[in-house]
Amino acid sequence: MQRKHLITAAAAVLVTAGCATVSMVTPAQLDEQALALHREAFREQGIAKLDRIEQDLGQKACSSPNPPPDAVVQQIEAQALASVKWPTGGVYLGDWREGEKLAQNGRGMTWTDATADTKANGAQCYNCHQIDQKEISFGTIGPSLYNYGKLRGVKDVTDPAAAPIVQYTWAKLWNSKAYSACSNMPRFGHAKLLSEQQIRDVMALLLDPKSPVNQ
Amino acid sequence: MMNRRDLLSHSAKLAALLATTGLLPGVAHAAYNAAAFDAKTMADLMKALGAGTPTESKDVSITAPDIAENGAVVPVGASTALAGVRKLAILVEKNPAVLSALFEVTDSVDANMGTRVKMGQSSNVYAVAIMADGRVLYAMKEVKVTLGGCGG
Amino acid sequence: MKFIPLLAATAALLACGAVVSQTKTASDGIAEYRKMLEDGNPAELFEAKGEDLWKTARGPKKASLQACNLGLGPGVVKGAFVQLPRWFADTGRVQDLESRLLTCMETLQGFNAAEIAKTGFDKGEQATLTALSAWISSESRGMKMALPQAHAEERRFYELGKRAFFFRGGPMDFSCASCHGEDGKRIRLQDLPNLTKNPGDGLGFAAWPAYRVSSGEMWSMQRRLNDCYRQQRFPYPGYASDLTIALGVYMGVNAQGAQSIAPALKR
Amino acid sequence: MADPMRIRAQVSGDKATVRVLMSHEMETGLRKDSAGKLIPAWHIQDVTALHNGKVVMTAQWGPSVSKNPFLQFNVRGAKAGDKITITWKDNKGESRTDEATVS
Repeated sequence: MQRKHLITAAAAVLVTAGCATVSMVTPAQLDEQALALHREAFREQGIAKLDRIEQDLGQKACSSPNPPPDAVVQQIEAQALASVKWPTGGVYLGDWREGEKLAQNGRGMTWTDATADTKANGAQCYNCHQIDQKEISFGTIGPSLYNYGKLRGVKDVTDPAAAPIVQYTWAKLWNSKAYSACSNMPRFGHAKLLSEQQIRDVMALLLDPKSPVNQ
Repeated sequence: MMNRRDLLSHSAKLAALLATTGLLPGVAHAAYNAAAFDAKTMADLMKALGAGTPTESKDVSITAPDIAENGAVVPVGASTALAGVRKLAILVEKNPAVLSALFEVTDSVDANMGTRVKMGQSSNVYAVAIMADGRVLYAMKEVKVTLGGCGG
Repeated sequence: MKFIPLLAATAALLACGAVVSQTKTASDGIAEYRKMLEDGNPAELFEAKGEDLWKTARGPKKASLQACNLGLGPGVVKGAFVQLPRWFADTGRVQDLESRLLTCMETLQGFNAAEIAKTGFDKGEQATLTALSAWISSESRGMKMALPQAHAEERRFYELGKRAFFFRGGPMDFSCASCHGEDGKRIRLQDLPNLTKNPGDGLGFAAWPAYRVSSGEMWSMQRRLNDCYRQQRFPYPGYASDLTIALGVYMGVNAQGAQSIAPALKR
Repeated sequence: MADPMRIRAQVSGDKATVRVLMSHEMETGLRKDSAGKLIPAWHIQDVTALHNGKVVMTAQWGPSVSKNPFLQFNVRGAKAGDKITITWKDNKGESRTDEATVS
């Protein structure tokens, strides 16, 4: 604990100078100090390198209890939508059984995980969403996805009438920020958390009329 | 509740006593029944215990939650108001070995034992009472084990 | 791609499917399970160990921690926990319980605090810190969180902690607020306290340290924060780093008035 | 040496409720360490309870009893001031005995 931080030292000077209050430190200065605190606190461990605390536009803009200005929101959403990689050969759906396994799996990308390969990752869906009604242990940070395809009238995913919802769902999974700049949901495709095939499998869980989600 | 310091010093004396005698005072302990703890089914277990066929009984109670937030710690109790109980056992059907705990009861305690067990998955849990007259009675309850937390 | 915004709106309208009534039953079941475990929290085993460690002469200087000042004067343990983190004049720092214990272990007992901070959880003197925090927190059980905010540094740390709480990063864009920024949310079946305000008695900051049923381990607040950052997919936060202390100030001050039940029993 | 148990023995009516917490890993023998090697089983096998020196209950436990085990039972006829003694022994031959006074 011998480490004396520059900022702490600077603040100590303010204190000894007397009549120090937080109001003397401007919000902008506090922002800078908080960033410095992050850089000072973290060290890399396993696959979790220090670049993980370097924020991109959206992460930075959404790091406050208040939403970013409209112009920034639009910029983030436009960038996110442009980043979406559409599925090779136009094949949107995989196997819902694999999708269910991925939805159940909350693992991957922590410093205790051996590899950042998408094969080691789950999609963590049940952490935040209700999906198959049989699973009673589901989170509520996101909306219920039970009957996701059925509620949206998807009876045949190859039907052109279903295309808009199929494509929306793909983009939402690939980069959730395309429709909500500060969405709590990870950017599964964009951040390389899941492979194209894994996203297809999750798509099938949500949209395949045979999936238990749509019964 | 007794003072912790007293407890420590007292148990130190006790431990010293045990060390010198090499025996527990007045304990005639049955040898550990390894076969019983290896049993994969209720039938195998009864064989290992030399007990008869179990029958379900309203006179035996099992206390366990409907849902366990975590399978690592599931509170389970076995009890009966019947007289003449020799043993009470707690079983988890889908565990690698069914028997978790086996209690030898005397007339000096209630036939009412509570402990906590690990469950690998949702399963039926049994409380079994082995009676002095040879009857083997049980109660059963299903406990759902849920996945929890972030899961990473 | 023109169709997408329109569809997004439609999808958003449809997004709020009904959460079935089964949910209530499941939550009731969990509540029943927790109630059954209330009596006999293994944290007691660690409290006993911590009390012993506090009173035993240890370290290169063969001294106990009984002269350690946790903020209410040397040797005063009762009530100290609910006023931490706070500013300490002798170190010129805002310190949480574990940071302060490191200071005492170094100055009174002659341990190397930096070495202990680098040690993995549950190993060597880290196990000592866990037991100590279990006991020290138990000495304030039932008291209300009352972190001081009189010193400018305490107020500055609150502001820094608030920023840390909302800081999004990592491959999944998570911040503390992703899970603990709203009322009434759950991960799986676990209720998530809203830590941007007082979440209520014995919830959030007022529940740690706690015995973790899932791992069978006693977790201090530092360990709790460490695992939050792990699950946020962040890099590894330094033990008792100013960042983690600032988070403690933010959550502790928000929880002002909440009754502490630490050390609690958690999933 | 193993850490001490926590024993609470409280009179309720004509009996005393005994609650015990033991400090033990209760390793199942089925888990693997980070290197993929099986961690050997290590668990309490025998538990004995004495009331004023007389055996009132014995138990045998398998590895599926939870880590840091909890045990609760009622001793008939136990009064304030009586002694309750608990001993456990594990499969490595280690043991621990602690005593509490009924209150």
